Parts: sequence; structure tokens; C-alpha cells
Amino acid sequence: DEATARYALILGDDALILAQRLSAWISRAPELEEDVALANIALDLLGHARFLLSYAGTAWGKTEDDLAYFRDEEEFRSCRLVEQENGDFGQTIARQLIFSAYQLQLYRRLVHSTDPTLAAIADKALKEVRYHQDHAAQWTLRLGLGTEESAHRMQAGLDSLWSYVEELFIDVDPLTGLGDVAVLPSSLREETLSLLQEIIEQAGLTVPDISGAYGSDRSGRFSEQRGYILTEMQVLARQHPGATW
Amino acid sequence: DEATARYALILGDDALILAQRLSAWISRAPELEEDVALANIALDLLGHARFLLSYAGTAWGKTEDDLAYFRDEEEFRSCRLVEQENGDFGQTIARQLIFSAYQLQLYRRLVHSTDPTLAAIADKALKEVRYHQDHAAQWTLRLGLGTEESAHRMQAGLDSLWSYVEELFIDVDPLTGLGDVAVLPSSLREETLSLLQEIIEQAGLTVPDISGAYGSDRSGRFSEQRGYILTEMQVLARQHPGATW
Amino acid sequence: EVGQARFEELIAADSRVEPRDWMPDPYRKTLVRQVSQHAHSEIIGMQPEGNWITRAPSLKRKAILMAKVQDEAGHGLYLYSAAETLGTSRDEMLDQLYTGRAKYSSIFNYPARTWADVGAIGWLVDGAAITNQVPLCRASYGPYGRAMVRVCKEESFHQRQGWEILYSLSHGTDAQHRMAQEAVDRFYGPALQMFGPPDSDSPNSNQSMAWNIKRFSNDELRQRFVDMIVPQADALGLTLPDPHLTWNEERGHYDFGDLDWDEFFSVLKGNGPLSRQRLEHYRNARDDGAWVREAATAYARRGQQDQSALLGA
Amino acid sequence: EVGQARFEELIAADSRVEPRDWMPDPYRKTLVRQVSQHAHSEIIGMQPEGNWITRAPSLKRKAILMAKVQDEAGHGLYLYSAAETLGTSRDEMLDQLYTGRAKYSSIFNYPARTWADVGAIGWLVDGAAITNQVPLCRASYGPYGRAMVRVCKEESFHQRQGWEILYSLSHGTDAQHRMAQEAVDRFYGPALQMFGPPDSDSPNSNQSMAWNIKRFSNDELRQRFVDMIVPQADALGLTLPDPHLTWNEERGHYDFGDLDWDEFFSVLKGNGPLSRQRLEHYRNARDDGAWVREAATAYARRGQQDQSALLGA
Repeated sequence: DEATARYALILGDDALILAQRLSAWISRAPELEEDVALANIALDLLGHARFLLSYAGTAWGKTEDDLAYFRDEEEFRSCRLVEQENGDFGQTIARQLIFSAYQLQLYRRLVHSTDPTLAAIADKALKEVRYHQDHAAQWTLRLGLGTEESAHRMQAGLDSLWSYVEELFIDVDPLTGLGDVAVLPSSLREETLSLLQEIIEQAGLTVPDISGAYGSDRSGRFSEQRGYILTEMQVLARQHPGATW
Repeated sequence: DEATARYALILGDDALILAQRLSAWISRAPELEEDVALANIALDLLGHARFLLSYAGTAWGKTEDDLAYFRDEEEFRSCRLVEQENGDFGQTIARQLIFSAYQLQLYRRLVHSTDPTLAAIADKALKEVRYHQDHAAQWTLRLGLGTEESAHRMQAGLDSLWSYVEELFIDVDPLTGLGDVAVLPSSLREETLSLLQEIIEQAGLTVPDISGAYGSDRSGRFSEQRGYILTEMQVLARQHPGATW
Repeated sequence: EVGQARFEELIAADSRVEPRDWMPDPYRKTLVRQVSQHAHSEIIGMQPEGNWITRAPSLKRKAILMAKVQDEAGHGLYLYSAAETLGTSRDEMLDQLYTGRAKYSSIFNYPARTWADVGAIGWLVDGAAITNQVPLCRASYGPYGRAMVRVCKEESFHQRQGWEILYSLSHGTDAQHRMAQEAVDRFYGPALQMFGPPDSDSPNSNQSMAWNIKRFSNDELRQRFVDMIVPQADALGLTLPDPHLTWNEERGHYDFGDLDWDEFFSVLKGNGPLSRQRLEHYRNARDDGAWVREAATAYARRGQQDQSALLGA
Repeated sequence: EVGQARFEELIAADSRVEPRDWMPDPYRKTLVRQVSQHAHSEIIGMQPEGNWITRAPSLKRKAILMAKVQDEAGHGLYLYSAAETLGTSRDEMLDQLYTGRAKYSSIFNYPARTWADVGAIGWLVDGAAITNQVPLCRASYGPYGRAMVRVCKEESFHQRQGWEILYSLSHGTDAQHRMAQEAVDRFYGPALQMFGPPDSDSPNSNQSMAWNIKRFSNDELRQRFVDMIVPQADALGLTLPDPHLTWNEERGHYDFGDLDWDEFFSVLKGNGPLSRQRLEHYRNARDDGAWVREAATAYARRGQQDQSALLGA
């Protein structure tokens, strides 16, 4: 139904935008192994996005590509965290750390969704997200405990993104009415934050004391980056409307 | 006529693309005075581009905006030098140094064009380009003779761009048949290079010994950047075809 | 004592205080804070609109926008100069901005998400700024008042341009009209909050009024602004998003609804949608440019040495 | 002496030389140069196609392209490992690339300007690479030959995907078809030049043949490639841009026209359209990542200390 589709869109858009952001690292990573690892994570997320958008599309007779390439900025539902710029490797790892912790808790619960498709997607995604979370945690430790510079940069990455953490846990519109189909974001808050706290402190870093940035309805009204991301992602598809590739 | 229009397009596209590149510095310059100065130069170039594209458009019944926003990548005629990324301030100044030296020699001669419109545009542009050239030369001296780091960065900027210098002096297609309407780029080579040599050496830097990069027909076939520039520049106009602003 | 008396005389006569004049410390501090905040607002204010320069939908609009953002840098420059006459250096003020100790107008922590926002910023934000600033042209501190005269002249030009952008959109395609209306919906409330909290909640205003820095209260200015924009919105063919907006015959003013002051104070505290991003943008630019400023300083010193050598010879 | 004899025996029997075996210095040097060049080509080769990941026109194509570029990083990894068995470290090889002392395939100094170029690179560039590499699976040096087996398997997959991109374009809209044809027009010549200069002009080949590293001459491989792509181009509905391309019944091969060897040598010397850009992209990534690699090293050292402490206790 439509509400489920709108829920799938929220999950799918987060995954798609983050995949898009991460893919820009390929050929630019600090070492070859990281080119491979970041591409892997981006590919996983893109895979999740494709399942979720395809599923959402069934409610409106649309394909994954219709939804990815022909929705406008205000129709996307991604959170601001995934829209933030890659920054340096520390900032990217900070974003990965926060988002994969949230996603891990989310999919752990979503495997029990009463919607069998969502449950199946979550099941497939879960072991991949476990790897993403581990990858981010390992790098957080390496950077936090590596050199003075790396600790500084990793902390700066966390500080820079922390005001977008709260948005992840807001029970926006279609979610509250979905019952056991969906996982209420607010229900993930505590365990996600405590997982983050554990890793951040283990890495000798500080959990930022920064409140959430105003505006958290995933409408894109409060983001300046989404437009740039979509402009680049959609340019070719829109130059050739109706074409197949 | 069409040949003159195509010539005006070459000059206009160079100015437009460089204005677009430079405008990205605004709010990001090393000091407030440079925000003002770079915006000034970008505005001048944009002004020249508007005159030149409007004039070119008369041959095809098109407006400046038709030409700026609704031509595709392969229809632009800009040189690769102006398409190069801003890089750091040293690279931007290197690009300004090279391009304004070329443009200064060009407009100095174009004021004598037998085409009265081109002569008038050149006349108006000339004193502005003189300022651009002076601005770039002053910064080249400051960076070349400033600190070790600044000299290194300024030299790196020159090295990075030098392979796109020769393209400026190629007598591409419409030019050779235009007689005294146009200024043959090849005729500007010697004096431009000697002006550059003078400033670069005065700044304690070295004229790079780097040959021209293969491909110099201004077709865009050899650029990967033009597509990105146009994607951003044209996105909004193309989302609303036929709209007025 | 003489200085104090002379200062009080100047204020009583509504004359200008000049940099050479003695002035009480709190007066100086208030001014430095206010003028530098104003300068910072110009600098940070370059970002939301600057964001659209590369994507402006026509070359004419691109040129106008570029010139406008350039003007903001210019305003910043002469406001910093005015503040410097009070004995605080530009570097010191920029450093306060860099470290987050200085404030700037909260409105710039909102995103310019669409092209219509550029119009709304021009019409509403610059409009509110002018309403605030016109009385400041008569501010008791001379350099500030004179800077404001220049600023106001350009700002009214900017407001006009913003209005024109919205007018074109409002009278364009359906999509353009919608874009314009949404931008006005988003900027109306924050623009009204630019005058600061309600008078009942604004402790510093009285002293500033007594010193002839401030001439009207926050609520007076807000009312003046609302009275100005209502007919302008009509002319635009756009709706202001306030159901309580009605002409009050008796007061001779428009009544308007309550504003979301929780949002205001939250944004003021640094939780605006883009508060961190704005500051980081500024910091990155400043960090990236450090080597250039060092080079310029080194080069200038070198020039002085060369001159000294010449003079010595 | 014993080693030399054993080495000659291995070569004569067309067996594998392994890292522990004695080998002549020039053999080792030739291999390090060839294998590291090959690895560098994989690394630099990520750029032209990587350029299109964010703009791929469908999510499926995006996923396939991302996986492909990732494979290239993977190929780089195991080719560097193969080269390391010859006693040169990866860092040393990367440093040669960084400083411009190492070569990589010139083809990657051409831009991928359109989406169709991604197809043409897959079909023609990977196609030429495979033609070159299949015989290398039997290269006398064991680790190299085995790495090539893995590489070839994935490359043939990539070639297929490139062909499919072009097929969709060729059978799509007029604009898509045109895009495909232009890409083939641009990449045909440079792809044929990937086999190196004509045999008459290729001095090092004989020794490599004698060592069972190289199995076929440049011209033989080029011919093999042309014979392969002509029917494939037919099936695509695209034209190869060579008027002299005709079937020669007598030779049992396609004849083809002369290539622009001036261009080839100019690009080889570093004057390719994007030679500087490719190297700068690599250098920037390496510079930007230096602090990360330092942190990883420091952290690993720390781990070892912790372990030593544990073992000591």
C-alpha cells in the first residue's frame, strides 16, 4: 500500500544518496584497499536502494529508475546526514559510523517486519550493514588512536555531522501509522546512541555535545546539498527522457 | 554572417566559462578584498560573454540565453584552459595570468576589426582586461616572491596548466577565412608568450618546459570538465524550458 | 569628566560622535559588537545566495546576483572599517567569527534551496534589513552612520531585484509560481524575526535608544516592515503565510499572528538548519587562504625593505 | 651457474619460474617493469570510467560500472602483489607512479567524455587488453601468469558489459546511436595502438619472447584484435572508422589502414589530452590520504606494542 511504499522510499533514498556520495571516493581513497572497501559499501547500499525503490514503485506503477532519476528535489526523502559532503576521510568515516550504527539497529528490527518484502530486504541487508558498521568502527579506532592529526580530524568529522544525528530518530509522517510493518525511528535512538558512545570513547574521542539542527521532516527544505547531488546524478537520464540504457 | 558568429562564439564561450569558474570563488577567497576582485573580474567576463553571445545569436535568431543554456557540450567552443578546475588560489592565478595575457593581446588587436560590433566589444573589454592582467601579474609577483610555500604553489599552478597554453594559438576553422574581421590566434603567440615569460621570471619562477596537450580544436572532445561545468550552469534553465526569469 | 560632558552634549543634541571623541566604554563596546555583527552578517550572508550564482537561470540574473553578492563583500569591508575606528582590528573581529564567539544574523542559517529563495531573500531579508538600517543612518557614531548610508542605498536596490525575481516567477509557469510561493512561505517568519525578540523580551534596547544608536523598538520596526510588505505581496500575486494578517483600521497598521519564538531562540543558540555549515564554509575558506595572506604579507615586507634600502642608499 | 642452468631448463620446457627460483637480473627487471606498468594502468584506468559513476543513467548501469571500477582496483592489488614477489615493494612502485617515472597505458590519457565512452572503453579498450593478456596467462613467471588468469576472467566480463552498453545505445534513440558511433570513432585508433608500435619499431619484444613472457608480436596481437572486433561492430550496428578495413581472403585476416603513430608517440611522451590531469588526480588522492596511512601505521604499531606487553606479562 501507499504508506508502506512511502516508508520504503525513506529507507531507499537514504541508501541511494549515501551510495552516491561514497562512490565519489572511488579512485580517490587513501589506499587501494579502501578504494575497494568504499566501493563495496557503496555497492551494497545501491543494492538495498534498488530493492527498496523497486518495491516502493509497485505502489505507483513506477520503476526504480523512474524514482531515482525523475523525482524532483522536494520529492526525495533522504535525511541530511547522508547528504553531507564527503569532506576528508575522517568526515566520511564519521558519517559512516553514525549511519551504519543507525542502520544496523534498524535492519536488526526490520527483519521482523510484518511486511514480508521489507523483512526479506532487511534480512539480506543486515549482514552487509554489519560489515559497514565494523569497517567504520575499525577506522574510528585507527583514526582516534592513530596520530594527533588523525584524532583531531576524526573528532572534527563527528562534530561537523553531529547536529544531523537527531533527525534519524524522528517519527515522520507515514511511519507512525504503519504498526509492525515499520520500525519507529524513535525506538532506535537509545541503542544507537549508546553503540556510538561506546565506539567513540573506545577511540579516545568525545561524543559531541551538539543539539540537532532545526528542521527534520526529510523534505529537503533544509538542505542546500540535495540539489547538487541530484543535478549530477540525474543529468544524463534527463537529457534523454524515455531512453533505455 | 555565420563565420563571424562562429568566431564570436569562440570568444564568448571562453569568457563565459571562465566567468563561471571564477564565480565559484565568491565567498571562498583568501581575503575579503579578493572576493570583491574576483567577482569583479568574473562580472567583466560575463559582460563580454553576453555581448559576444548576443551578437553571435543574431546569425541564428537566438538569444544569449539560448546559446548559454541550450547548447550541448559538444556545441561549446571554449578552450581547455578556461575549463580547468579552480584548484588552489595559485592555480587560479596561473590560469588568470595566462588567459588575461592572451586576451589582452587579442583585444588590443581586435579593436581594429573591420567588423564594427566586434571592434566596439573589444574596445569596451580592453580596459577591463588590462585590469585583469594587472591583477594576475601582481599576484604572481606576490606569490612567486612571497613565501617558499607560495612560490611552490604558484609554480605548481603554472606547471599544471601549461599544457593547455598552445591551444590558445591554434587557428581553428572559422578563423582562417575571416580576414581582418578576426585576429588570428597564431599571430598572438609570440607576444603573449614573451609577456608571460617576463612576468614569470620577474616573480622568480620558471616558464614550464611542457608541450601542448594533444587535441586542440575547441570541440570539447578532449575535455572531461566541460560536462560538469555545463551540468551545473544549465540545470535550472533546462528544468523549466521556455520559462522567463 | 570633560569628555563625558562633551559626549552627553553630543548625544543630547543628536549630533555625531567621531572616533577622536571621548566615549564611555559601554558605548564603545556596544558599537563594536553591533557593527561587527552587522559586518559578519554581510560576510556569512554571501553564502546562501552565492550558492546560486553558478546555477542562475539566465545570464542577466547571473550578473545581477554576482554583483549583489559582491556588494555584500563590499559592505562587509566598510563596516569592518567603521568598527576599526573604535579600536578593534578586522583580524580580531574575523577571529571572533572564526571561533564562533561572534554572532551574525540568524536568517543566514536558513538554506537557499531554490532559485525563488534568492528572490525571497532579496525581497524579505534585504527588505527587513533596510527597515532596520534606515534609522541607523542617523546613528550617533559617525563612521557607522555614514557606512549605513552607503549600505542602505545598495540594499534598496537589492530589495527591488529580489522583488523582480519573485514577480517574474509569480507570473511565469505554474512551477515557477509554486516555487515563488514556497520561498515566501519559508522566509516570511524568519524575516519578521530579524528585528529581534518582542520588546518585552529585549533587555538591551533601552540603552541603545538612549545613546541614539537604536531609534525604534524591535516591535515598531517589525510593524513598519509588515505594513510595507503586505501591499508588495499583493502586487506580486503571492500570499503571506499568516492567516491573522488583517488591516486594523483603528491602529492604522496590519495586525499579524504570533511568530515561532522557540524556533528563533533555537536558531539563535546555533541550531539553525545550516549553522554549522555556514561557519565551516567560512573557516575552510579562511584556512585555505592562510598561505596566500602569509605570502602577501611577506611580499609587502620585502617591498618595505627594498624601499628602506633605497632610502638608505 | 646451477641457477642459470635451472632457469634455462625451465624456460626451455615452458615451465613456470617461481619467486624462490634463481633468475637473471634482466629477466627480473623486465618483469617488474611490465607487471608494475600493468598495475599502474589498472589504477589510472579507474579514472576515466570512474568519472561516470555518479552520472550513470540507470541504477543497474551504475552498479555494474561501480563493480567494474572496483575490479580494477582489485586487479591493481594483485598485480602489485605479483610484482612484490620480485623484490620491489608496492610503495616503491606507487612512488614511481607518483613521480612520473613509471609508465601506464597511454589509452587512459584520453577522456571519457560521454556515457558511450564508458561502453567503448569496455568493448575496445578491455577487448584489446584481453587480447594482450590471454597469452600472458602462460607467462613464464608463475605469480604473474596466475594473476593474469584472474584478471582475464573479469576483463572478459567487462568487455561484454561494454559491448552491451553500446548495443543499447546503438539500438536506442538517434541521439544515443550518435553518441555510440562517436565514441567508437574516438576510441578505435587509440585501442589499436594499445598493442604498441609496429614490430619493425619495437626493440624489446624479442628478448621477452625468448623468455616466454611475451608470446606474440605487437602486430600479431593487433591483427587478432581487429579480426575479433569487426564482426562485433557489425552486430552492434556501428561502423569502425577505417575506410581500409576489408577482408583479405588470401591472408584470412582483415586488412586495415595505417594508424596515426605521431599521435601515439606524442601521447606516450606525456602529451595526451589528460596526461597531467590523470597524474594530478592520483597525486592529490595520495597526498590527501597521507595522514590516514600514517594513522593506520601508528595504530598498527600500537597494537603490536600492546601484544608485546601482553606476551611479556
